[in-house]
Amino acid sequence: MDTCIEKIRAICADLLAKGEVQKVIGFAEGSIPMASRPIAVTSKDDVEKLVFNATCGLNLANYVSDALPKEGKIAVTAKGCDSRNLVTHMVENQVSRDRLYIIGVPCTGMVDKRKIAALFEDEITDFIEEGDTLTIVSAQKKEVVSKKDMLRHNCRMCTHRNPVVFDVMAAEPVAEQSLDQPFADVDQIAAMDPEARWAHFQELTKNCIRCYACRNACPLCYCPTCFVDESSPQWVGKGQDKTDINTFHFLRAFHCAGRCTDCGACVEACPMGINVRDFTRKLNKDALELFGWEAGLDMEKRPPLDVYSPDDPDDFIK
Amino acid sequence: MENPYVPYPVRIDDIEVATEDKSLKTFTFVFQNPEDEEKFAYKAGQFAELSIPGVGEIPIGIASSPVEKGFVKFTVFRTGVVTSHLHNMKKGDIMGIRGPLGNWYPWEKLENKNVVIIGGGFAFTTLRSSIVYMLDPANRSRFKNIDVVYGARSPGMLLYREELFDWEKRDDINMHITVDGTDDPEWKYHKGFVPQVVENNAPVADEDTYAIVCGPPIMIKFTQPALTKLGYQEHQIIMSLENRMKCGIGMCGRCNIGKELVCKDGPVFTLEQINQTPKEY
Amino acid sequence: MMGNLLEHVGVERDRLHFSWISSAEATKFVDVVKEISDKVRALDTDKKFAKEYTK
Amino acid sequence: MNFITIDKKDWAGGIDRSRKTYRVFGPVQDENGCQIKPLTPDLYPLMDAGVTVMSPKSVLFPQTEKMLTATLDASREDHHIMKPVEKDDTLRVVLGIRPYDARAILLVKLNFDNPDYQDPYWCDAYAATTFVGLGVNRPGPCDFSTSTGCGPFSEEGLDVLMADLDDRYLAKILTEKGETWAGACGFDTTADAAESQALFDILRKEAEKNITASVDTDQLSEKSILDLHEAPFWDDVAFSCINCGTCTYVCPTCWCFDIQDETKHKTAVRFRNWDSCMSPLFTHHASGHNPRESKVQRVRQRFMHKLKYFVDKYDQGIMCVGCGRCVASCPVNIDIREVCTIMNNHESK
Repeated sequence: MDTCIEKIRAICADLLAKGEVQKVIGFAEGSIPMASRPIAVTSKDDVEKLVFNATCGLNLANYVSDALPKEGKIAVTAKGCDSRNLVTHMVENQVSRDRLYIIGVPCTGMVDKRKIAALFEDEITDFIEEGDTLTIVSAQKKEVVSKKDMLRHNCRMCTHRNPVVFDVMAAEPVAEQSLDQPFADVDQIAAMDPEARWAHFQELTKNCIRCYACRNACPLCYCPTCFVDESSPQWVGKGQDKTDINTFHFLRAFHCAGRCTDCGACVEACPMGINVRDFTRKLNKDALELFGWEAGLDMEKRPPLDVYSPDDPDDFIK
Repeated sequence: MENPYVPYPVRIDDIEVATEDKSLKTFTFVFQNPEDEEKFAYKAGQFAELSIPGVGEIPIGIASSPVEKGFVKFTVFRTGVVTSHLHNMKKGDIMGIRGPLGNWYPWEKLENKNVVIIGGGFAFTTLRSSIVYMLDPANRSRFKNIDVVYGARSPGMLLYREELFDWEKRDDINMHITVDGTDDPEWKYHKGFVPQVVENNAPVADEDTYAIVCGPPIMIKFTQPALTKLGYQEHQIIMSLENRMKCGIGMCGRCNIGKELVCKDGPVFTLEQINQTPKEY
Repeated sequence: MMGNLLEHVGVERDRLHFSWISSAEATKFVDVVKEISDKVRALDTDKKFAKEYTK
Repeated sequence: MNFITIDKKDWAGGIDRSRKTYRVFGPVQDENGCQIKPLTPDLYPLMDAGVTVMSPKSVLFPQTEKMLTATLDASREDHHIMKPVEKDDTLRVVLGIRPYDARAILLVKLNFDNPDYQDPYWCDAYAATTFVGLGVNRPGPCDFSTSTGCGPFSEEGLDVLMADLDDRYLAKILTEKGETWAGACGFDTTADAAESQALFDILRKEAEKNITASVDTDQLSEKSILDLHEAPFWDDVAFSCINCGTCTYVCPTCWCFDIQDETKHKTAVRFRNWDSCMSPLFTHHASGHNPRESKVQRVRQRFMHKLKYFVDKYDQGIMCVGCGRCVASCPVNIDIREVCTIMNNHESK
């Protein structure tokens, strides 16, 4: 993956020099180990700032609408999941295809930063990625691990590593994974009895501080006023009562039903390490089983809960 | 330790519809405990939090005047959750008020000065408080000329109409009442926007003249050049700002303009002060 | 999907009900409301979404 | 100032003795990282834990705190009259607080305890709390506390400062509160003052050497508010921001809050929650107008407050203690050290 950055930079420099796009949205090096930062590059002289590595776990589709100038195009680097969210954006009329220049980046997955941090008792001082080899250093020790073993759960479960829409590819496509049990995590929760399931989700969200990083990192959450911020009527209390935290997580997840690409940005962003994907994964499984639907693969179709079809399952209506 | 978040219990003594479109009502409150009224000693220009248990609080300028005893008055525009609830309350209902909060118009500095009061629409509440205060027999001699320019969309949208017309008849205050327009043939005051009326009727400034300006942003924007033309310096223009507030005592952090907190360091600022701070209001 | 998600997080499925009822189907409406009330009553008071602060 | 040594074998027993008079708070580990929490009788503080994700500010300033209640039952004499809730102001002690977090509490005190108003909830909690700090022998890469007027062995705001000497703690008793706490634990083995102080100085110097990050703040007070406010760099600073509240919630010095009312049956409750200047709702007027409508304005507010308005208002340095929590937790890696440097070096044109 590190080799494609030279190609990304060359493409961007060329686009900016020719004035084909006004800016490029990509990732820049972070200021601390294992961090990266979304950035908008507007001059060809700044393309050296762009990086692409296994820490670029946020979803850049989230930045596209706000960054779009009044006229002209912008370029965006897109992993498989970013590209699927760009499709969702286009299908939902948030941005039109002709305003975007999509630089497709085949992806072999992003690392689980918490899993890596858990290898150490003290703080990480250096993180080096070379191919599949990660070298991680702290004051106390050095660990050399395989990136494959450190991938985020959603990346391990990913079956769309290559961008589904692009103007140019920054590298040859990578092999897609096929999974025997794509929803083992959901099934595991489903196998519990109801009280245990309830307890699981209570435990899951118990440290939530309602910073809304999960919501704000999500490219699907673009409502001008979110339901949690409405004051008349006020749908949900603003305190730390479990009821309000539950309501927030439940409804946030449901608003992603049939739209979620499982990009993992929500979990990546959460400062408290909450796997909020436990909610959305169930919806993704149902979308696939009930509607044969995976989000962000088809530029012509709206998400299943947006449209009516006579074939829609209706056995829940009595 | 005094708990500054605990409101004084009050009873709604009277509710008056203040404007023809019913969007404003004037509430008269009487303190449940007479000693609370003494604690609530205020000056014209200050505000208070009207506090409805289970609904919330809303910061409102005090419309009654320190010289009026036995009650406090607030004129409230119906706009959000709390004000809508308040508009549906009845005489005799119990609620709370918390204050007085913020600073006031600089009465010490205004002594022996000419005072020009300029107001628009429903931002006339603390200006009413100020006028009643200055016209009080005990105070009138402390100020030189008093001019008032007050405008609203139509005659029915003017607040405190009867008082306005009474003041108009007095010779110790120059009233310049105006409306944006009216088809009432009986209307005997000005027609036109406040900035124009200011330019044509407000006194030219000498160093002993101060203007107090309260109104919607658009009025303030166009009144400033009119005052400048008349010779008012930035430090002679006094304004009252509004921002979203919660605590009212400078702690919750949201109402700042630069390093100043509108709730505690304000709401009253001179234009000179405002021009030194980011315009985040 | 809403019902499935509720069930997945451990809320009883019978608390959520969907029906098509035309404005002309008064008796169906009554039956459905009865059915729902009975089912919810059987589940007892919901404690999962009861607030603690206002205790 | 006197020094005592505490053999680590006696540590748990001392804590247990203090539980009779103190509610004990300290760092505990769970699967989501380390937090300062109330310690139930079976729990002991994890003294060698890393930086807690959240700061200990919640010990004095809970994220949600009940303030007032009233009954809405009109048959009751006192209906619709709001009264303060009963609070638990029994003594509490925070063990293992980091020195910069203690300084943060003093900065927050400037807001909650000022000549005009005292916030009774915060002030009473503060009065009831003893802060037992532990010097940080190995500061992490995000720590820049030596640039912010404290450092890994700073004593400001602490009642006791301890140093970890492998088999024992060396504790410097700084206040009467600290002495009372040591008494309640039964820690009474005095150590030689001069020797102990020398040891503290060595440890401090060693620890400070490990802090590699630094920022300059010397020019901030000289700048004009308007120049910084209008400066051209804010768009770039704010680009990656997703406007979540993480930075403000993990920050030990962020004190802003919201006040909310709720009712259940006939009871009304007024409580406060942490609020964040990152949220558009923070400044949204009921009229719909919002003075800080855009993300850039809100990001600018956060940094201007911490690094300029506060500096000018209180003359106590910046409103940041260099703990690095926001740097570590920010989902998009906005780094206050970089922003501070940009502001400090800004020349108006």
